[in-house]
Amino acid sequence: MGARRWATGVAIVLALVWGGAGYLVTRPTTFHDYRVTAVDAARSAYNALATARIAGTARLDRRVTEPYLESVLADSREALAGAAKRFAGESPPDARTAAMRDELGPMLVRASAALDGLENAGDDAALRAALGPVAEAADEVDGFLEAHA
Amino acid sequence: MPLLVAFDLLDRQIVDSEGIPVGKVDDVELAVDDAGRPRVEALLTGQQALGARFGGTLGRWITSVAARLDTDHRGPRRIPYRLVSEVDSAVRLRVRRELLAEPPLEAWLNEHLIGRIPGAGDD
Amino acid sequence: MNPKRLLAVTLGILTAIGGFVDIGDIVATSESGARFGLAHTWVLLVGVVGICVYAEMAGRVAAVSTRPVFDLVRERLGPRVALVNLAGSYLITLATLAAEIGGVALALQLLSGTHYLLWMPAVAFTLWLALWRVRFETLERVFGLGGLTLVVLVVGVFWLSPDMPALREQALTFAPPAGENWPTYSFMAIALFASAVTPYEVFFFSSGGVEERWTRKDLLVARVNVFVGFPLGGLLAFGFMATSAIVFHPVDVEVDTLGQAVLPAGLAFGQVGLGLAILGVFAATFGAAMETGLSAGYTVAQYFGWSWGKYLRPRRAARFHTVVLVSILLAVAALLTTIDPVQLTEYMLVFSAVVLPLTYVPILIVANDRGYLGDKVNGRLANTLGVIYLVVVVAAAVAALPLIVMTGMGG
Amino acid sequence: MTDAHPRRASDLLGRTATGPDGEPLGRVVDLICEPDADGVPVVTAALVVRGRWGRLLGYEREQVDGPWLVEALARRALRHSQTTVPWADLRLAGPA
Repeated sequence: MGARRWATGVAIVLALVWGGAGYLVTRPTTFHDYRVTAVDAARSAYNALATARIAGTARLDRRVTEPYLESVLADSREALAGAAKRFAGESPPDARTAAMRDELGPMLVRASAALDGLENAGDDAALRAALGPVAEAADEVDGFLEAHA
Repeated sequence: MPLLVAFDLLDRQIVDSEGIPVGKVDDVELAVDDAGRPRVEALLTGQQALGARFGGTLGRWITSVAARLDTDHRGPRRIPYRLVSEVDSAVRLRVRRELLAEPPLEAWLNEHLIGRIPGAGDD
Repeated sequence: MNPKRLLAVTLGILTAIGGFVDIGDIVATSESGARFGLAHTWVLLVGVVGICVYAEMAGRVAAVSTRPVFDLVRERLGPRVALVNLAGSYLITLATLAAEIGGVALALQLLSGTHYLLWMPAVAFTLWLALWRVRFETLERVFGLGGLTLVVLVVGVFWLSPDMPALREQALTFAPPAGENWPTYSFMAIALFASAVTPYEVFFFSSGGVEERWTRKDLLVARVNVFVGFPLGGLLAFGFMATSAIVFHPVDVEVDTLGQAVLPAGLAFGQVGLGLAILGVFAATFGAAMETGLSAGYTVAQYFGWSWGKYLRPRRAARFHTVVLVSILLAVAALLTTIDPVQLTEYMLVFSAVVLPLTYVPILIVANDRGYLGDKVNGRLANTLGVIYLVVVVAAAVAALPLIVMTGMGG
Repeated sequence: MTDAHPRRASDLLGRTATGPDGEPLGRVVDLICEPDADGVPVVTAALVVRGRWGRLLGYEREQVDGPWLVEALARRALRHSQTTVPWADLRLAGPA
């Protein structure tokens, strides 16, 4: 008898958890959800860009090595790509969030291009030139964070 | 000072005369003396004895895995109590562990895995 | 003490490295510095004192009675409860081992530019070979002392010309800075504390004492190991926290990679400093990998009473060496799923809730048992601190669970 | 003694001890031995404890004291319900 009662209890809990999880997964995105996703993506992008900028500048001063810079830039690229993917996976539920998407989406594209430039820079002159767009992209995303976080 | 079977013996480490681990006291074998009182006959060690103490599904599983390696069906390893020289923070034996039966798992691993890797016998 | 005795403190240093500057801690402490400035400094201090209290007891028991910690766990708690502890400790240790193998490979990637997954098989094999062939004292000295090069980050604090009054103020703050929330601050505090007092440290330290054949005469050596090793470990961790607080906190950049964590060394001392820091990370993570790999073997062997230890030929401790080998293989298998190993160690916090009390209670009880320690039982100070930390550990462990849910692992 | 030939200590430990009239006294948690003429330990009595928590943690011995809090908790759980039953008087109920 005890065992049966236990089994029933466990089954009910499992059903509730399952149902709750199902609801959370399928319920429509709200303004709040979208804002959280967007701010998270922007923060990841900012971290990646700012780190790349510090490391790139340090490379110009010969404070870090080439393999080190490559590794850090690879990390930054991965973080940025992950953020962009999460952001693109959520669709805006209303006009306010649509505006948010139109603001941040292009920023992430520019950020990606700026990191590309840094990764492809062959010499110091190119590196110095590539740092400009990275700094701009970082400031731009920072501005987005100021406005929405 | 009296000896407590569960506290002083069970789950205590058995070491040989050189201080090298031989096994845990996984159970204690008792024999009834002339006056009808049980006395400590031997220490049982190894996963067969441990599994039997656990009981339940887990215990049966531990025992059956251990028994599969025990191809001669000798049962748990048995260390006669007369080999014990002292019981303190460990149960100390008078003899070196080479004089006791080799644990089946150790023997199997030495034959099939560890003993085959170069350097296994080096200091 | 003669020079040989001086080298004998490397066991304490190596043990402390596994608790304070293993790969998970390097990233977590740097992240804390970047997000909260020096506002978690007190956690490091509380952690250092806590692990000192219990490692001292474990070392004393090991020296006087030659019984390592997991031996006592089974003896005092019985086979069933000890098995729960064994399962939890093994999972924590294995996850950390996987993370460390990944961490060594990451350090090699920073040095060479070759992707870390390519380094991993070589790292795992070298680790196994070291644990199979090399003498315990040699391993301990090479990697314990090698890890000390991380001191470059501590020195770097002064080279980065920081705003000292601001740092001092942060260090004396016991709250999250503006813009951060309490749950995340508390979660990270608990994570840092739990990893400072992580159970494999006492398993490794006490077993290491037995490996080194400590006797009653070595009580002083055991104590010096504890009181030099763990504060040094805490200091190295502080180096990561402080340099990240100086470099990343002012510009609001979060730290979540090893590359970021060592960047301040480059900014302070250039390529040489960066190289030293990466070398230190390499030695520390490799040392922590040895610590966790051996601990996995120690705990399982001591639970079952098997012969164990590097002082025996592998043939005479075949079961112990098999557990070490299998653990390394399991760790590599876990890494090959491309799971984030550092993230994995954070999830292990859940198991600490069970494992920490089940490890520290038996140590505390046996340290009061004259049957084991004779006149070397705990004094009033060790007992008072021991009980206080037991309460802290349990409280932290209980608080960890809701915080994990609230913050999504410190997010 | 209902079980004349216990083979292993685990056959006795954990079983319920009863008084002369069959009333339960508690669970057997340890066996007390004295050495015989040859120095072999012979079981002279059983340690019986009421309640669920049967692990003694060592506090039943004289050699452990402190820390105060842990000891107080352990003793609270055990001591006041701990009895020693001489082997000759020990009656066990239930299956092994």
